[in-house]
Amino acid sequence: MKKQKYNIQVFAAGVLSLKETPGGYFKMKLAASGIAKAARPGQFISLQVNASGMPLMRRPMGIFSANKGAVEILFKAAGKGTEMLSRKKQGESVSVLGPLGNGFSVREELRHAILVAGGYGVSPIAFLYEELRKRKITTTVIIGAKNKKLIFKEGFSNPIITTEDGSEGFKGLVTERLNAACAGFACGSSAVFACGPVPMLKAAAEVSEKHGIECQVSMESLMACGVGVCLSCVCAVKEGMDTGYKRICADGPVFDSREIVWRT
Amino acid sequence: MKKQKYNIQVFAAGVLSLKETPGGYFKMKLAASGIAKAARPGQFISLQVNASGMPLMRRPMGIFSANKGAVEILFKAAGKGTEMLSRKKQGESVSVLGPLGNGFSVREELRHAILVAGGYGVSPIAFLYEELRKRKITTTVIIGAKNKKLIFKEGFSNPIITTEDGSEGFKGLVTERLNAACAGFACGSSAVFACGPVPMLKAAAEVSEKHGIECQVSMESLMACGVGVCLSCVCAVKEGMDTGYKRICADGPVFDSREIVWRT
Amino acid sequence: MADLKVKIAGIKMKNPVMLASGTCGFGEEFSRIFDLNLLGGIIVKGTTLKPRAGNKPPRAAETPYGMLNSIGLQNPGVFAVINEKLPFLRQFDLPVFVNIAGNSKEEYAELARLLGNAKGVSALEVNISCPNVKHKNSGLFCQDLGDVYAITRAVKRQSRVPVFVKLSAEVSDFKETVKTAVRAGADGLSLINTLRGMAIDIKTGKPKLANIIGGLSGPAIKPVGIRAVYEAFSQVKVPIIGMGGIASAEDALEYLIAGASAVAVGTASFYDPLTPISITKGLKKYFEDKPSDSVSKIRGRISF
Amino acid sequence: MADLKVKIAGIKMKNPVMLASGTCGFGEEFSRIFDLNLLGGIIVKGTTLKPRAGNKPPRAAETPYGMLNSIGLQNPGVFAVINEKLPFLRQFDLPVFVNIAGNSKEEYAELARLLGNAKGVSALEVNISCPNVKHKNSGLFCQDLGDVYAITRAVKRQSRVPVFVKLSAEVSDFKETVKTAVRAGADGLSLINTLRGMAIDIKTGKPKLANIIGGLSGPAIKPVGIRAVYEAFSQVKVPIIGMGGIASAEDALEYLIAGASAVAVGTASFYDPLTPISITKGLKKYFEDKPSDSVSKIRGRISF
Ligand SMILES: Cc1cc2nc3c(=O)[nH]c(=O)nc-3n(C[C@H](O)[C@H](O)[C@H](O)COP(=O)(O)OP(=O)(O)OC[C@H]3O[C@@H](n4cnc5c(N)ncnc54)[C@H](O)[C@@H]3O)c2cc1C
Ligand SMILES: Cc1cc2nc3c(=O)[nH]c(=O)nc-3n(C[C@H](O)[C@H](O)[C@H](O)COP(=O)(O)OP(=O)(O)OC[C@H]3O[C@@H](n4cnc5c(N)ncnc54)[C@H](O)[C@@H]3O)c2cc1C
Ligand SMILES: Cc1cc2nc3c(=O)[nH]c(=O)nc-3n(C[C@H](O)[C@H](O)[C@H](O)COP(=O)(O)O)c2cc1C
Ligand SMILES: Cc1cc2nc3c(=O)[nH]c(=O)nc-3n(C[C@H](O)[C@H](O)[C@H](O)COP(=O)(O)O)c2cc1C
Ligand code: FES
Ligand code: FES
Repeated sequence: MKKQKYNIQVFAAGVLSLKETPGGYFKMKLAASGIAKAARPGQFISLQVNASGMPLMRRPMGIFSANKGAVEILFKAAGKGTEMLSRKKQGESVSVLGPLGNGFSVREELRHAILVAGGYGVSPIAFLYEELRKRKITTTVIIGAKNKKLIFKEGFSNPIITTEDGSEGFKGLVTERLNAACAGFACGSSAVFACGPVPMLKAAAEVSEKHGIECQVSMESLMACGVGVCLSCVCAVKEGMDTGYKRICADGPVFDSREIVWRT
Repeated sequence: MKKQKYNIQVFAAGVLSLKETPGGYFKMKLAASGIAKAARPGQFISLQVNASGMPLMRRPMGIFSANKGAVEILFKAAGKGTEMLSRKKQGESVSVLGPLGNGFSVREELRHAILVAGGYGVSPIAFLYEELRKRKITTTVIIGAKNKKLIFKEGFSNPIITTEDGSEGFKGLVTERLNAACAGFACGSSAVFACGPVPMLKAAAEVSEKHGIECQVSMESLMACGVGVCLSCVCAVKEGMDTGYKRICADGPVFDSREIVWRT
Repeated sequence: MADLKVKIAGIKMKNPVMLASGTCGFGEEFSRIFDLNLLGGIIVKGTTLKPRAGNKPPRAAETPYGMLNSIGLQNPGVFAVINEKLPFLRQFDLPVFVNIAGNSKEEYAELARLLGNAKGVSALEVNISCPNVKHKNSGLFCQDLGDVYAITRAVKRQSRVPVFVKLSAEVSDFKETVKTAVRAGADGLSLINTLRGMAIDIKTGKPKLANIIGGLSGPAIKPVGIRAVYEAFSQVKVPIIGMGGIASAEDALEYLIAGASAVAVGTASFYDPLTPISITKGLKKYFEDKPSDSVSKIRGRISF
Repeated sequence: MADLKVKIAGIKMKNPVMLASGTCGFGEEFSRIFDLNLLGGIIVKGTTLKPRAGNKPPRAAETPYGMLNSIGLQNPGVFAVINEKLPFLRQFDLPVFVNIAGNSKEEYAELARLLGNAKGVSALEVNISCPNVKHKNSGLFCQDLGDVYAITRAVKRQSRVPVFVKLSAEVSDFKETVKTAVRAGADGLSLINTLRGMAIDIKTGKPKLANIIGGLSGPAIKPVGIRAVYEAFSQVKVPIIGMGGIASAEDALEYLIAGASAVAVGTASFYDPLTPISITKGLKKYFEDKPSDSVSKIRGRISF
């Protein structure tokens, strides 16, 4: 019998700290040494917000940092589940499942990375940014938001900010800035890494493809299992001549943008 | 159109205090002035233990005291609902419905009352005891339990204690003590008031009936609504020649023992 | 002020929020908690020809986000309802639907004759989906298309007031069941009744209900109710009273969008008797923000 | 040490705790979380003749203590299952049940011929109760007694291994459905599949599932599953795999007492993948305290 490798863990993780951050997020630090050791940028964990089973499903959260036995997440109190999560207290515990998903893949030849983040997409992008810095890969970071209040830029040096209302940085969407960045770095040793709302990902894909730059997008969906067994989280992908479906939780969340069939 | 009287309230009541007591109970004090004013001994309130709806049903609790704007209950952490209730904190609030039920009826002619309490039945009996004292009606109080540890006797002066293992007071069930008390007070101006497990109520009924003393028993059942609309909490009663059902929540919980059809 | 008025089968209601049968008695108890005049309507407890004692207790059990009941149609019988219960309800400005249950087509017809012409009755709700009484093959009448047709027709013939047929979702061909009821003359549908379920106390090994099997209700069954209303709305034009797990204005809106003309609150009234009032408030707020919209306009308005 | 061994339709299992079809893929993913050898058995994802892409997303929605899914039987097809999936599972000491779904009797028969004789298959589970695929009258095969008989018989004729027929509780005559399956040769039953349900996002007015209607599963439906197992046990003697909302050893015991010979965990594995392991632990503990008792002895042992 083959020796199995149990590389997805599920356990009650202690809440080490929980703080509000700029941009209107909550940053939660969890004691999770196994996950912290194994986690790669672009991977995520899935949290049970309430032991009583209401809500029923776990909530997936990108990994913001993984250091010294702890994993951090950054989240918005968007609905009832994340609301409950935001009221946890230090010392309480939360059941965590992870690390999940494939994560970004950073080619050996990569020299410059253009990172595009929208909304809480900034969380996995921040983890990737740290990783790239360690590997001495230069970066251009573009962060987009509706307005100044929703911007989280902690830890990035000189990010390019775009806001829809112009209250900070450039006015407009990330597209134009990305276009400029791509024009400057259009070669085989650069790549775009994008995480954020689908319209942003789609725009990032289009711009990158136009410039012939590789683009990795981190997709999202409601997830019932998070580990690949339920097939509820799929997105449409090109499979040869056909359209097929891949699981965002297990085959993704990060995909090569050219693989995705964008729904209008 | 008839002027309606809204005499059952439902509202979020603040938890004023929550303490553990002898006997292994929790005593919770709730800010509920409307209920405190209206409540009669033997009535109960029904509490929503968790706003998330799990568990779904309210939990009925006898009223232990009703004074100066506050209502107290005395409860065992018996299952998941009462367990959750026991973890409430001062300052939190609990949705309360009440006052519910008929309560004990104390006849004008009553001179001596024999009070029989088993388990958390001691809670409404304590309220009745206070009321009787105010009305200068003398009492014999008999409290039964499995053992010493489960005895709650706070507030009663000279109660008769019986324990099944003899660890406090008389060894055995309440029956024998009740029999003695009834023998001493068998007349039209005495009555027995009993609250506790069904076998105890049944025994109290038999002893009282044997001595020709009125006996009021406080019944219990799982209650879905607590106000009389769902018909889930019924007990079998003698109706003329037939057996019918009465609602413990609305027609009771207190019944004349002679009305009850005891199930074996 | 948003206007929540609706008219179903010719019956005018102040708002679409009703109380479901068997979960509000005959209105007396809730009249001690809130003003019944605030309701859109009330559907009273299942009424039979003779008084019924109902099933043995225990009659209810808590289940995951739901409950089982096996009341067994305890009610004082049609004459007591007419003489004692309806006069009380006539004090209110409130459409009264009387839920009727029989053991045969003839009993349903007789109930319809008596109640469908009684003072203070706005409509009949024909309960052919009660899991708590034994019918011929221990099933539900609504599980047999022939019975659906025959009973609906018999009731319709006798009743002066509109007839709503109450169905269960536990049938092999739900769309056909719905069409059969309407073909037989139903003026409206009430969807859904409880699902048959059971729970066992593993400590004692005993069923939690003395009757063994009971009806499952509460939030747990909402998706089944929404589906039933949606499917019925796709088949027939009559008004539908949606019910099953409604506990909030959002739930009520979900039913209306699925195709309900009005909604009824059941189990949620047990844990919060003010549920119907807060739903009405919530609906008011919802429509205040959308002055050109209304309860009847959003009926069945699903975007695909 | 309490012994949890069971034998159903001749298949020996270490314990009665299985994984339900469609909620564990073909075992690969969970093998990264726990040792599959700890399971009583695994029922793999519904397998069709040709590969199926499945339904459009969104395919799942959260409901009150339950969930809806409309996966639509996405699977790589029978040949990939035989060539790629079964070899993986053969590494474990684990009975493998293959769930099969077809569009016609002939397809079921062909699947049974291919899988019912394939290496590493312990039994077939015949899914005639999937709410996520369109059958002739957009209903479920199990809603037609003729189909129940014909498909079961066709599968049975082709399969070398025992055949479990998987039914839904959404039928007009459940007892008759059960008896029909057994009369046609079913060696066992799997009860229950999901209930058809629906949810609407009231903000957008859109159904939460692209497929509009999906299957309801999770704790919410447990009482319906318990009832179905109880009713089936009262009618037929074949083993029953009970499922629907099982999340704890207590739930598993409730199913066993109702009449199940084994149980399968579905939705609960999503929010806690270790559920089957903790259920087995819980059962061990339960039977340790009762050495003379066993899983097979408590089957159907209801006290009335
Ligand atoms: C791989 C992945 C990584 C994610 N990382 C982060 C993160 O780092 N920070 C963060 O704040 N959020 C993240 N999310 C989104 C987060 O999971 C959802 O916001 C959360 O589940 C909403 O739960 P709720 O109970 O608060 O909202 P609900 O009340 O359930 O719904 C609020 C809104 O969120 C949507 N939603 C519900 N469940 C999910 C879900 N599982 N996935 C996506 N959307 C959902 C609903 O459709 C609705 O529009 C991530 C999602 C995925 C799939
Ligand atoms: C009129 C009335 C007055 C009561 N007064 C008190 C009191 O003053 N103090 C006190 O501690 N308890 C009192 N009870 C009992 C109390 O309501 C139950 O112990 C409580 O509901 C159990 O809830 P749980 O979630 O903790 O238990 P569960 O986990 O639900 O069950 C534990 C046990 O309690 C039983 N039970 C569950 N619900 C009820 C219910 N509604 N009524 C009775 N038994 C139930 C179950 O059958 C089970 O055996 C009273 C009950 C009634 C009907
Ligand atoms: C305790 C109880 C009693 C009921 N009695 C009846 C009845 O007499 N007649 C009837 O048609 N439906 C009856 N029902 C079903 C409800 O009217 C309603 O259809 C069902 O409970 C679903 O709604 P809910 O989930 O909001 O409770 C009863 C339900 C409950 C919970
Ligand atoms: C996401 C999902 C996919 C499912 N796929 C299948 C399937 O392919 N074949 C099948 O027979 N049942 C399928 N089912 C039904 C389950 O096997 C099970 O019968 C049902 O979910 C009830 O159990 P539960 O409440 O424990 O989930 C699926 C259920 C879910 C939730
Ligand atoms: S969430 Fe289950 S497969 Fe992705
Ligand atoms: S609990 Fe509903 S009638 Fe008593």
